[in-house]
Amino acid sequence: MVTPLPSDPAANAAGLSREQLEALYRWMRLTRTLEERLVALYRQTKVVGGLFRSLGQEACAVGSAFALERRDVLSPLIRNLGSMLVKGAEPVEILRQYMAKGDSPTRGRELNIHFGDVVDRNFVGQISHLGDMVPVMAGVTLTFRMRGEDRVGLVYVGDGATSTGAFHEGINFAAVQRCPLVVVVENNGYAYSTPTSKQTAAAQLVDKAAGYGVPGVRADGNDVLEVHRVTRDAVARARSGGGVTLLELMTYRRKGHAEHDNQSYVPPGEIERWAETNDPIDRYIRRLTTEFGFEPSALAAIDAEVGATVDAATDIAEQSPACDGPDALRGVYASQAAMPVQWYRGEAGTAVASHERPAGWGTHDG
Amino acid sequence: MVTPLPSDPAANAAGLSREQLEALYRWMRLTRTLEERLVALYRQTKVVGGLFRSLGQEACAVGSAFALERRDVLSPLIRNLGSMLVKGAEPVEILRQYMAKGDSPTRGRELNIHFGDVVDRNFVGQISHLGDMVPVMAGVTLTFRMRGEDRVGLVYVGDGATSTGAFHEGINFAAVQRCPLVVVVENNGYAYSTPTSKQTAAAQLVDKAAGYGVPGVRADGNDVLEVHRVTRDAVARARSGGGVTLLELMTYRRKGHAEHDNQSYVPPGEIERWAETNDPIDRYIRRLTTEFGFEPSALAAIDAEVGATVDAATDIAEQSPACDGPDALRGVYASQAAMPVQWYRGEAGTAVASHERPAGWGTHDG
Amino acid sequence: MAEITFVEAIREALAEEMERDPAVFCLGEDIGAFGGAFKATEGLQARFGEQRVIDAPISEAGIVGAAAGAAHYGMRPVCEMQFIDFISCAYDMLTNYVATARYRAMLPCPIVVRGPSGGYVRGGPFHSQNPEAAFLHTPGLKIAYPSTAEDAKGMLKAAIRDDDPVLFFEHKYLYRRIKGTMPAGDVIVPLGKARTVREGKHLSIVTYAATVWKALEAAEQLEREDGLSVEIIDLRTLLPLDDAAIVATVKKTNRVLVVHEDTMTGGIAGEITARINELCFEWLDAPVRRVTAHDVPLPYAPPLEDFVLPQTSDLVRACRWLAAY
Amino acid sequence: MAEITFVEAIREALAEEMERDPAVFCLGEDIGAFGGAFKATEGLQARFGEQRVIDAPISEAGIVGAAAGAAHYGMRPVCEMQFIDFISCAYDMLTNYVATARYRAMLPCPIVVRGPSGGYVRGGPFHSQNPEAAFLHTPGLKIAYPSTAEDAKGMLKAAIRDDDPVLFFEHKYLYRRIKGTMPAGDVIVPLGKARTVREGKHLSIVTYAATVWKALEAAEQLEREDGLSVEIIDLRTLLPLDDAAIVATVKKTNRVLVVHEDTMTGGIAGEITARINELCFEWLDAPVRRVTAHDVPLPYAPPLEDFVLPQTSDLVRACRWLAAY
Ligand SMILES: Cc1ncc(C[n+]2csc(CCOP(=O)(O)OP(=O)(O)O)c2C)c(N)n1
Ligand SMILES: Cc1ncc(C[n+]2csc(CCOP(=O)(O)OP(=O)(O)O)c2C)c(N)n1
Ligand SMILES: [Mg+2]
Ligand SMILES: [Mg+2]
Repeated sequence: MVTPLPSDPAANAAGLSREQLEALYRWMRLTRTLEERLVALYRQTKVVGGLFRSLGQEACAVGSAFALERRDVLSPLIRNLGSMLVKGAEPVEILRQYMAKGDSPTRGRELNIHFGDVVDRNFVGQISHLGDMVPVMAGVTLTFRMRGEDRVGLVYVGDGATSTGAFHEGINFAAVQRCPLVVVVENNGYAYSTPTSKQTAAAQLVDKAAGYGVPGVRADGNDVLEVHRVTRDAVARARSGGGVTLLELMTYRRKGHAEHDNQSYVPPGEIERWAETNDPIDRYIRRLTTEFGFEPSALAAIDAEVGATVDAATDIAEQSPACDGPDALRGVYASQAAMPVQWYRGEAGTAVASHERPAGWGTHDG
Repeated sequence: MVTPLPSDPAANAAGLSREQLEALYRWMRLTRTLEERLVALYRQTKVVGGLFRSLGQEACAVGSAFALERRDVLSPLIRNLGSMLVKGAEPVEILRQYMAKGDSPTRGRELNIHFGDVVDRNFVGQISHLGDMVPVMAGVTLTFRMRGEDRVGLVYVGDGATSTGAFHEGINFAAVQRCPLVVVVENNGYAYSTPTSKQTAAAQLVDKAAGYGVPGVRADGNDVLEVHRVTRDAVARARSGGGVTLLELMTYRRKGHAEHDNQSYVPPGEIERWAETNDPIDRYIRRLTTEFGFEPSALAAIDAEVGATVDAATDIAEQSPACDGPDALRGVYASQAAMPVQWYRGEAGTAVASHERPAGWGTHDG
Repeated sequence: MAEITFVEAIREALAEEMERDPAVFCLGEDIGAFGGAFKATEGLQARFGEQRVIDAPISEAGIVGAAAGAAHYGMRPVCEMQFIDFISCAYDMLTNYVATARYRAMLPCPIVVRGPSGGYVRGGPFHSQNPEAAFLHTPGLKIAYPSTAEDAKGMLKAAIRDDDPVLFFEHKYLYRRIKGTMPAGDVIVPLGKARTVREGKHLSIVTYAATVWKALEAAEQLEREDGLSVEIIDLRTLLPLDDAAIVATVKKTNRVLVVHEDTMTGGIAGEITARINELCFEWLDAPVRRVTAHDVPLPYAPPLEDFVLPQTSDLVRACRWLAAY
Repeated sequence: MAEITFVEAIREALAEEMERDPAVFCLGEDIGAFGGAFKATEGLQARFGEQRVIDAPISEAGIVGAAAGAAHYGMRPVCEMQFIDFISCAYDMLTNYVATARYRAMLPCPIVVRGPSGGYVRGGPFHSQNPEAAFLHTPGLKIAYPSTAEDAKGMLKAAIRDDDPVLFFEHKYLYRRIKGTMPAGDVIVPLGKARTVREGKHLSIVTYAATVWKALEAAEQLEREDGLSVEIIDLRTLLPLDDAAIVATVKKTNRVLVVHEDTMTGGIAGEITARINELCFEWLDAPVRRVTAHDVPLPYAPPLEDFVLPQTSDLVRACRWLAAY
């Protein structure tokens, strides 16, 4: 049998230890297995709202987030479930969130993977409005620069989101302020039904870098080691005061925009081609077993372990309580325990009785 | 004496006839003389609101607008008074507008040169919010493309306005749709007090072109013939279906952002240097007299003529009536002659009397 | 004539107007071959071509600005916001450029900005919004918010032909739940006119959009259980408001409940209450009361959304309160 | 203590808060060496450095978004809009990202967005706006709009220390016209509390910002000419509204005029009228009436602006109407 590599990073081409190489595989596998579990729950109508997949894009999220330290801040989008796992999000949190449980990270306020943790694990809860996270991350990283903290930020945008004004204002602001920020454009070929060619006339999205005066790098988004390498370099540049880098990761969205989307707009054969010849996990397995001397059995063991993790998390999440209506009125303002409940809730009689009137009411000529 | 050039365009380096060369001079001179007149009126407090100058930038506005046909559409900003003159705006309109007269183009609704004419002369009334005119002009030119009309559009943005989301969304939209639009970035070194280096980290604003997949050209904005040449080429490209071109015209704002601004933030000597060595009118006079055989006397005659025009326009504008208050309620909606006047205007007594009450009012127990 | 759904009524209006007037065209995200997130434009690109049904980049300000420019030069653009929540990205363009165009520069700007709005669908805070209040205080705009399939079609046709910019909100909860039979021929439902949904004599509910249907449920229950006769006014157009219709119902029943799905503070009910106060104060036998969403961003989990949004039972309780006052 | 102007009071508040708390910093266009279009931040960059007084590119959404991100990580950013009219470019960021941050994701977002607002200065439609109504219906935001130099300073300090996002509007007509004597020491004027400007018994004017001063002129004239005693309430904070103060004055005088400079339809007066109606309807001896700007974009020519905006004479006539009712 092939002798396992030593844990010395220098010891292999990727500059990663065996544990790190293994971790990258585990995160990608966990991402895919967890999303497949979500599909099952979705079919059982246990998922509330839409379901978004990153099938075939796992390497972008995992490889890039893996280049961050725990203190660094990540801003994920709907296709970046894998990056959140790498940053410490628990499968059970994601399952509870998708099932709108009362103990989900947002207590049922927000959908799918719209949640974060800026206290410990450092990833920011996204909003739906595309592009808005870029200025926000400019501000997060401006803070680190101002306070002289050795921390960087990474924000994802899709090919479609590069068309938004918010993306433009945010990356320009960060570039001028030399914020320690990595902007990852995850180019998966489509924005909902719109191909990238209708989103921009640019030959490649990385061509935008020069216009912001930042270095731009385009990489194969389905090669997790390549993704990790270019992100690691960009993170190092940011950490050393080099400011913003724009990365364009080339990948492909194999599922619809959301689970309901039948992808009627996709040219025949395109999806199948990517699935057969360019699946990031298949490609990584080949490299692990050929270049890095991993035993297929070792990977199979990880798959089993991941499956067990997801099973366990699902059991727990399914037990979670539903949300409690009145909790909806809590947490709008820091200063206020809860919003007052509307006047007509409760008994009409009491409401009438409790309505204030002048002493002389009834005789009083209003 | 030097024999005058024939009117044959081919006959000189600029590819312009003597009449055209003369016209360029006249427009620049008229721009400067008119603005100087406005300064005089401003000092006499006859101008209502701020006064914006284009001193030292006249070549950008005049040279670029001169490349348009009457049917083409121009979108000027506050520094582009000269371009509006070229497109047919009358000095008296500008004077009335600045003096908030009742017969000004906007009937006193808008300030300075915020007015337009989309029926005949084809320039669009700008709003203050920077960047917004770019999407608007994308739509104007999209229309021409859709209807197969042989018309193009030209929109100006300042160096500062390139930071706005609206600029980004507008030029990207126009580029993808291959709209016949020329986007002119007039880089005068400052956005109010902010130098271009704090507006963008890009080496040059024209570097943004590649990010939108459009050709970009940078030119000397104080050489009116150079400005005209690059704009003419961009207009030709647009007219022949080549889509958007991004032009960056390098110039310098010699006056403050507005008349009140003392330019304390400008490095000593900078303004003087530009005034002495790089005034667009001085430079053009040199070329006209040396390269194109114009007599100084011929130019002096134009100056006198321009002075007389501005004097006459000022006399007329000063006679113009002030605005009439109630007219303010007209023209918000197409369907409505005027907004109703507020209830309390007019006599209190009548207002009370005219207030409707139930028949039994007074006894009625409300 | 066969019944069609609310969203089909929207599609019919678009198709008929594009057929009638070559200046009408559609602009939005994923509205072309895909037919839009809710299929409102399905089939239109195949029928009218890529030039008249344009897939735009993700740029709401760009889309609305481009529509304005086209409108200045004789076109009649209809913009789709994929969800109306994203109209906030075009807020500057709509309130500053579009709404003022005619007034400040005599620029014609006949555009329609339409899209799916509203909650009761577990859409969460960014796919459930009711933005009408944000635009109510912008002179120059018109705001339409129909509750029936017939009105959806007739009012959208009116909006497209209107010479002023119109925001046209389509409640996504109604898209497939509500059906209607379209009148034959080219029928317009004029903007600015409210509709009496139900005659009544004891009290009035003034509302619009999805809550019109909750008002109907409440009215029927109150008729059955309390013998109360409730009148329901569907405002249909929110800017301009139909003061005459509001005043008429107040003078008739002397008790008014204003209902909307949007949050209370700063919601449109405030404006309506003020107008009632100004125009027919002396006819009021009880204070004008409001039933609305609670003042929180709309949460997504079913128990939370149900708690925050006005329900039929809330209308019933509020009406009993008014009747007992 | 010497008197200082309204804008100097703003500057003092910024300087004192930056002095007190290193997490406070300013972000905006031309606010650095130049000190801002109205000199509100003059001298601050020289004193606190380029890191804490940052000249931003022209990107209001970028500025507000960056402030939010900084606030998540412990900073207390104060954003300047060069004119408050440009806050519309950050409308999406404010209403969708900032306002919901705490609720949807437990994200602290203590930012202040401040800037010169309001008319009476010949600024035209894009340099005179009053945007409060556009944000009133956004749960999660607070809105402050002071009328005196003392309140400007004390409330801005309160806003900067507030754990929620605060929109802070500074009326540019008051910047140099209004002076005040600042109390010694670190004095906070809490948000959410109205101020009784003038006691009265015959009727009440409820208003805020620049029109507080017109109300005072009107009250004095009415006292002189009609012997009317007019009470004036300065709301100071518009979100949350001080219901208790509003109700108290209604119960005292039974006649209320709500006044604001913003346009009428969809303006804040509607919400106030609705609340009065709900909370103390039976105390009203006359309908609540509104004096506001006419519903048009604010024109720039003096005769037009004067006609559109509420003037002291309008308040006088409206008060006489209410008194005579
Ligand atoms: C400002 C804005 N406009 C529209 C939408 C609706 N929308 C949600 S996802 C999406 C497509 C996004 O495409 P892309 O940025 O390429 O990301 P991907 O889904 O491919 O990962 C659109 C248009 C939105 N969320 N925000
Ligand atoms: C969206 C927006 N933000 C802020 C302003 C205020 N403002 C008016 S002009 C100006 C500077 C513009 O600089 P630039 O674009 O370079 O044009 P220039 O004045 O140099 O011609 C600023 C910040 C504005 N008009 N619009
Ligand atoms: Mg994509
Ligand atoms: Mg400039």
